Amino acid sequence: MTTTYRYFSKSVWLAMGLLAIGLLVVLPILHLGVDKHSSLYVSSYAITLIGKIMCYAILALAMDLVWGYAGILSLGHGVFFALGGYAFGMYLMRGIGADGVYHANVPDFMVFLDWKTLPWFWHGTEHFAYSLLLVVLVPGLLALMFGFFAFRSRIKGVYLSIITQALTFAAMLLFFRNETGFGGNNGFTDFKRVLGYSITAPETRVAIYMLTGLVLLGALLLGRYIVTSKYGRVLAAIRDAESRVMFCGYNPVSYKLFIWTLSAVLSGIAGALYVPQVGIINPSEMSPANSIEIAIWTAVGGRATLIGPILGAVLVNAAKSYLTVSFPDYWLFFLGALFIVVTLYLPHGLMGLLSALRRKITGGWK
Amino acid sequence: MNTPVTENNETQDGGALTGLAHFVQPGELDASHGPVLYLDDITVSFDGFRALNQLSLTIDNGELRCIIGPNGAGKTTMMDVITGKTRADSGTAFFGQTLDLTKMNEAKIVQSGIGRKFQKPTVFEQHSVFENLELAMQADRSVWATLFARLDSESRDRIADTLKLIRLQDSADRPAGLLSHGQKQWLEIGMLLIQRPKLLLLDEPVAGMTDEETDRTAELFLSLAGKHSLMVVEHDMAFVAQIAKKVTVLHEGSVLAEGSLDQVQNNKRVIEVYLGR
Amino acid sequence: MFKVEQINQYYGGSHILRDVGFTLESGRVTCLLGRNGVGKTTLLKCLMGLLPARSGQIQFDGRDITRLPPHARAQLGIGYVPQGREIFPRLTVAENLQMGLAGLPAREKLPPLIFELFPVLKDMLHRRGGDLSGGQQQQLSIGRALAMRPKLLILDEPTEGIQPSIIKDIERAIRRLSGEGEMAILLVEQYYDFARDLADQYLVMVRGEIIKRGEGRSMDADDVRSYLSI
Amino acid sequence: MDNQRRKFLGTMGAITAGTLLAGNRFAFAADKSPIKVGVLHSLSGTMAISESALKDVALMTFEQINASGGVMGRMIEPVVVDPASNWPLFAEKARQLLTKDKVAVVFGCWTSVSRKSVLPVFEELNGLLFYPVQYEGEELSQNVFYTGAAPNQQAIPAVEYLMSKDGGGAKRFFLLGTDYVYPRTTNKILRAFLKSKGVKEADIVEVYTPFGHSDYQTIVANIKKFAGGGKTTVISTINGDSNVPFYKELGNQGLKATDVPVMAFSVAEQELAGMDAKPLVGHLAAWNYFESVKSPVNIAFVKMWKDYVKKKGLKDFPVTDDPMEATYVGIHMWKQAVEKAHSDAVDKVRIAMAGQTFKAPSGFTLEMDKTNHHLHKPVMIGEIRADGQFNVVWKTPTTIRAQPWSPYIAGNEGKQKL
Amino acid sequence: MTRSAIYLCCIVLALLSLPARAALDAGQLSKLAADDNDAKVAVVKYLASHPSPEAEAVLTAMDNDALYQNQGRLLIVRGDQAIDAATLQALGPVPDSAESIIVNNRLRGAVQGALSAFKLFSSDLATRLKAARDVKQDPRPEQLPLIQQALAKETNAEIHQDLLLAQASIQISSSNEAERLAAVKILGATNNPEVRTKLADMLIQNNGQYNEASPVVRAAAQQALKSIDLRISLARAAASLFSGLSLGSVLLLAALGLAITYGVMGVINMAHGELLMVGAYATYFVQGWFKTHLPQHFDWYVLAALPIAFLAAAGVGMVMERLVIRRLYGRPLETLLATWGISLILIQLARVSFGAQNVDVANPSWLSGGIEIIQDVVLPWNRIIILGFSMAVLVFMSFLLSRTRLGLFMRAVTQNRAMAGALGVPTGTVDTLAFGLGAGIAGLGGVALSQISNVGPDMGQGYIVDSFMVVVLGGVGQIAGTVYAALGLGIVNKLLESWSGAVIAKIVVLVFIILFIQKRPQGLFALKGRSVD
Repeated sequence: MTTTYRYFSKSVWLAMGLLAIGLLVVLPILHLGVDKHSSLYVSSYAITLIGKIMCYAILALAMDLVWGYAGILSLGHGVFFALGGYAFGMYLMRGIGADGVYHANVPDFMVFLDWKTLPWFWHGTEHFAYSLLLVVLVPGLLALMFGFFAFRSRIKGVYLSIITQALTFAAMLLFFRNETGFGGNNGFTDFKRVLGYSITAPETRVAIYMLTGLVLLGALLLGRYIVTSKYGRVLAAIRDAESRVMFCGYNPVSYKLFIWTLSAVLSGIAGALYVPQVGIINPSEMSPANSIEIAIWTAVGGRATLIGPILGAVLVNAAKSYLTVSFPDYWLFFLGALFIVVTLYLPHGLMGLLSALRRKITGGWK
Repeated sequence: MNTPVTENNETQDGGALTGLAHFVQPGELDASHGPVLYLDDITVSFDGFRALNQLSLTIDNGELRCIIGPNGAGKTTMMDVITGKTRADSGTAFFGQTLDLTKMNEAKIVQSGIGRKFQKPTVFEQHSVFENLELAMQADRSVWATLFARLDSESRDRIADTLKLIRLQDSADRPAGLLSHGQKQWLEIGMLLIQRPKLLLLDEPVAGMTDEETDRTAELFLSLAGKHSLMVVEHDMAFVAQIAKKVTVLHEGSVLAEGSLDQVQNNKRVIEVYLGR
Repeated sequence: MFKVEQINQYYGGSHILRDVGFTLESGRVTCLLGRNGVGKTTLLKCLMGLLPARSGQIQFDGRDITRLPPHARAQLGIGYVPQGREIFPRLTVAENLQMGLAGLPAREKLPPLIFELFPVLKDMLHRRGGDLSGGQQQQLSIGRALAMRPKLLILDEPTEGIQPSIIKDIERAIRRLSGEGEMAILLVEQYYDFARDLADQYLVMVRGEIIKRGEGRSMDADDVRSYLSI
Repeated sequence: MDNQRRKFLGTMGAITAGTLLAGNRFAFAADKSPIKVGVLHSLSGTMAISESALKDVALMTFEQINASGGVMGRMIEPVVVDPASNWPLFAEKARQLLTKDKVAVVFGCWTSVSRKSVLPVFEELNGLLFYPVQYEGEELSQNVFYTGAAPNQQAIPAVEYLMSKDGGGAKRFFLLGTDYVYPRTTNKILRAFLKSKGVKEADIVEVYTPFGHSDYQTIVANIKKFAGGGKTTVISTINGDSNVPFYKELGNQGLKATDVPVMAFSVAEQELAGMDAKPLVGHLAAWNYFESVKSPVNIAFVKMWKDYVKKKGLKDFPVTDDPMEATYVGIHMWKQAVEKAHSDAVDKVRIAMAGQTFKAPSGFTLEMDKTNHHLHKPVMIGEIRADGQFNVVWKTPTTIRAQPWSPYIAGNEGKQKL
Repeated sequence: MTRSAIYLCCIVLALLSLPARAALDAGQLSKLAADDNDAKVAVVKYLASHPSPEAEAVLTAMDNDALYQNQGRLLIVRGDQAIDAATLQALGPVPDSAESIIVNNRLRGAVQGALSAFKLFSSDLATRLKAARDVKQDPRPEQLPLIQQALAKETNAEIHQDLLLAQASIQISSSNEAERLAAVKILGATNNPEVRTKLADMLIQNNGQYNEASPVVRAAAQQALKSIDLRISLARAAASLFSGLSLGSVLLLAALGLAITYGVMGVINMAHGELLMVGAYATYFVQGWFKTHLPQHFDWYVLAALPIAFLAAAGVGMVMERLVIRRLYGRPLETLLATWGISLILIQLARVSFGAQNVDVANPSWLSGGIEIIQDVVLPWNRIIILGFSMAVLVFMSFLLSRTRLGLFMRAVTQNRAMAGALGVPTGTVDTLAFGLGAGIAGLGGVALSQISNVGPDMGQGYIVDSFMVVVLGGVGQIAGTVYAALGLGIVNKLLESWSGAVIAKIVVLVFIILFIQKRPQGLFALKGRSVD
């Protein structure tokens, strides 16, 4: 692999622009403005599927920032994603109001538990702005605390990966408990409305979908800004030669902490966008297996490329959607083989493959 | 060293007022009086093995000092102690008269003005030569500052000057990983210089260089002496002879001999260690 | 019986070994002299296969071994006493010696010669290698190499950091081994007197090149010492 | 790809059939295209253990129906998807089945959370889901038919049995479950019910374990301790894999069914086939069907499943159980409803479903309630036999109407209808 | 139990000594065929009061689900032959229309009570002892006359003591104060929790009235309670320590293989759990083979499974090492992802070849049941043996590591790979074998897990996080650390569980590990020295 990628070439910008227009303008129009029986009609299935995959893409991008650029492999990013989802899910739950099956003032699952009033951490969640704040703050603070201790103790590499796994596993067990106050295994479902609009209305769906697309685009641009800034170069330097960076006078702890926290916040936002689109958030999002899968999307696409992880998230999830229908008994074989093949033969992922091909065609790099 | 007693007392507690002439900011180098580096009675052991054994050494402001010694004499460990990578079991280490190195972390030590080149050249291989220098350049090291940092023309000029100095102008945009071994050594030296350190620690700077590169390095070091203090660890005696005014021989973790190259070469104990035994 | 031709080795961009070539004979001690950093250890690593040579050829008993992995070379009978001893610190002395038998069939036992040469090892069989003094480790390292009954013994600075009495032991051992005439010995040294006393032939290395070679007795006359002193 | 081909074949089939039947006097005969139905059960992940047998029993039933002429002469074409025990994926797959594959009906789900996940999708797109597993109730949807038991068709009769003389006259109740909604709700209902029967608060204990819990040493010891205080019974809503370590621990710590019987709501023949039943003899389960029921319908049903498993070389256990029966019944009732409505349109089928009856393997004729989308089912208590089957030791004389909204939960009065 | 029933029993007992007995009353027996459980219980009581070979045969048949009815006639089925229950005459093959008589728990309790009372008169000492134990543990008032009868005849001191306790357990509810006092005085030696409850009940005040009116009896009850409580609490403490150790031994078995592959070789093997699974399925396979080929030696299948499971898992591990892991040495994070892929494939492979459901792995008889340290505090055999087994595996592993040539090579390679190579060790082969050893030990762990937990495609997933925690906590490369970490975590987990419940215990343990590693990144047993990073 050569040096830092050029972010990005003109043709990439063009392709990205076209794709963004296609996804953010054309598809919504085809969904809302075209007759259901027309061959041009884009179904709600496609919209929610693409919307969901875009959330995963944001998550993969967040993973890429820490793994690709800072060399920190997190096997617990699911916890940040889920916390963001839960924070926004609380707002959506409150939005159900008394339309739940018990017509109670508290969410239905609290009725099961005989809770008459909301626990303290639910206060204020009926406000949209406050829940948005939680979406950012909760994953951010958890990441900040965890990162502070971990990076200060100079835990890195595999050790860090394993304790992030323990973190998400512990969080999953905690949220599975019904007494924790987040609906236990069932989590949050049956949302009715967001900001007063019905959540199943096509317009609302498209709005959330477009918002997701914009956030993805924004995250990509933010990521590009960060990795091309001096900060990004310091970060990559930490990844490649941490002690040299220290002897250049930088304190790696705060550098790692910043990108780690930012990545957690991005994951949280992805989670918040994910929940209204898939209609459920439950603790299994925090299972270690889910978090490992995020790393796989990133690896498949190509680390430290920004575009790669997005590509990886899209491809793996699209393949999953396709294979679970066409080869339900065998898709795990595909997925498993993909992990192995990518790590063995494509250490730089699809982006690495692409640039190798381009080099082959144009003869030599650059 | 002939520093006045009163001042020495002041420095013991981190130093607020040194002498009457000027006020010293805590955390800043004050080498206005005497040695820039002061090691006293440093001992470091690993698993019972004493890598440094009551080592005492001072380096004066602007001095170019060569350190020689057989393998395992403790040269690298000494540098580790100075740069905060290894903590001494006992002993004192001061940078200037106010900065207690044993109480500072690596980044702080570097920021206060000590630069180090490793035995094995370590540059950021994925970054271009230019970026390597940019990262090493003295600047605000906080996260926010780097996030919004823009290269001003003065900095560009400094990088350009340094590139010239280390003769890598033509490779500015190449990834450092593609440089030759000698070029990497040069780049690393450049990365030290651009930090404008008071004291440079150079571990085998000419290892793997061609004769021509070695000569040029010697020239460079001689030109740096005076403005900076240099501590050079080297085995290449021809190179040492080219640059050395004062040579320190380390052996089994402590100073065996110190003096001009001639003095050292004729020192009986040195001969014994190197040849006799 | 051991022939090295035109070995080249690079590290990063720099040329570490430049067309190195020499031959070794059974029953003779060859001393390779040179200061730190001239490429002596790199050369030995090439001979052992720990660092594959970039170009050139290595022959052992008429067989080309340039591409063999280290363990295959060891099994052919090349014993290696590396710089810094490289004792397995958490294995006992006995186990360290057993490791010398690694390339031989499982039934082989330690040759008693080891304990004749270094009786101190016999008393320390159950101590951990890492707990030994430097000199003891050096004897252990040589003993370990002898366990494999080598036809070629390579020693990398066996006197480095060792107290004089043990250096005497090592010197005696090397003399005896070469005297038996079944073994070629390549001794890498910086310690001139020691090398001079043992050498049947010598090689001087500077900057990756062998710049001088000759018979051991002519070392003084050839002013080899000047290449080592500071 | 595959779908394309299927579609093509389907169209070809329809054209051929149409040509053959030209001139047929039945007006609807023109439509002989296959009816697509969805099967939404996890084939991988943690729930595959339970759900994969339901997929196979569904496919078997479709084959049976197709062999006997299909639904109104139309063949059933199953679309099987794998939601991989991943709840958001359930919602995605449901949407795909309804919008892309345009299936007429979906048979699927096992866990409550998977049902909750797909429910908004079915309601939004007006799909039809048949849910075959006993569950906690507290739900009613236009778009779902519940062919498993509501709490009053399983849990409450079971406890009544335990309190009866035959059941051992239990005085103390150890409610043990996996920590999720079904056990929580069930135990809540049971607690209220027990209180109404005069059981003291101190004689009820609720204990929950995490998913996949595998170390029941402490809990079994606590059960023993608790049992010292009088005739005790354990009501287990332990789910899935945890049952094996629980029962093994029970057997090895010498807790016998004659002393402290365990009544399970999630252990059926399929689960027992995966463990050694000998130490479990006498422990109980409450269901609406057992394989050991000796009705002619059941004998045929069991034989059909065994033959099917053999014929297809399936890895499933050749035993039947309650959720499998519920799947089988659900599919047949849907077929009857489609035929009654002369249409597979959801709204028409929904109306036709009301009051549908079917002679089920349980030996009873089950009826789909006219208003609440739940089946009227018999309740049976079985005791585990050494061969992994159940002795039916008690059953209701007639079927019981479901009360999805438990009267033992406050605020549920007058909610039993849609 | 009414007084008249006791009289009836006494009369019946008097009849016991009559030499000749008529066959059982067919009329009585036929009630067993009816659906009325009360009537059935009455029949069992009738049988209990008519000890005879026929009665015993019928009761035994009921206990074994071997009693059938055919058109109102009761049959005992042995194999495919039927015997008339009332007369024990052979009737030839079982008719097709025969239906099993369903024995529910209530009946089974009565049947077993009656049977153990019968056995009190067995001439075989062991049978009598066991019967006396059963009676002591579960005394039923209707057994009292038989117990007293047996007491009068019993010569064995141990049995006598058991019977006295059983008698006292029944008589504690007697209306006769003297009987009660005598009973309470003896009962200090019982461990029966129900008796304990009854004793405690005596001391409870109800509306100012003690449940037990006599202050003498109350004092005795107080005394008895004290000694029971002391003993029970000691036993319980021992049992909970044991359960902690047992959980620890399971963790240890799950983690030991990882201690080699991760701890020693530095390979992050996320498919480790699946190697446990391979071992467990191998056990299942061997069990199946024994069932069909060696049914008479079925109990020993677990022993036969040990080498098979070891080899199967080691084989899978070596293939993994050769095909994948070998190419990824020095790239731990990539290894992690690739082995995760392998784990997915292995899971699905198991699912495709054995089905998605759990498979049935039975405990052989010597792994069933347990040692009862006092009544209701049982240390199960399977756990005791697994505890011992984990220690045996540990010994086996340390033997392999410290006494064999391969072990020597492995240790040398991990300490200094280059030097080991230069001494003639084929390091690549040693890597493969070492990985195979780690995998094989995981396979042995799988055999043990199959005896206490479920065997299914997903079983390995439940252990992977725990195993990593154990190895990391113990310190990488430290087998001793792994042992302490596993046992320590087991005990802490169990202590917490009894205090806060299983879910919280697990969370607290995980959080504790996260915090601990921040404090001591090298684990419990850190390697000190220059080469820390």
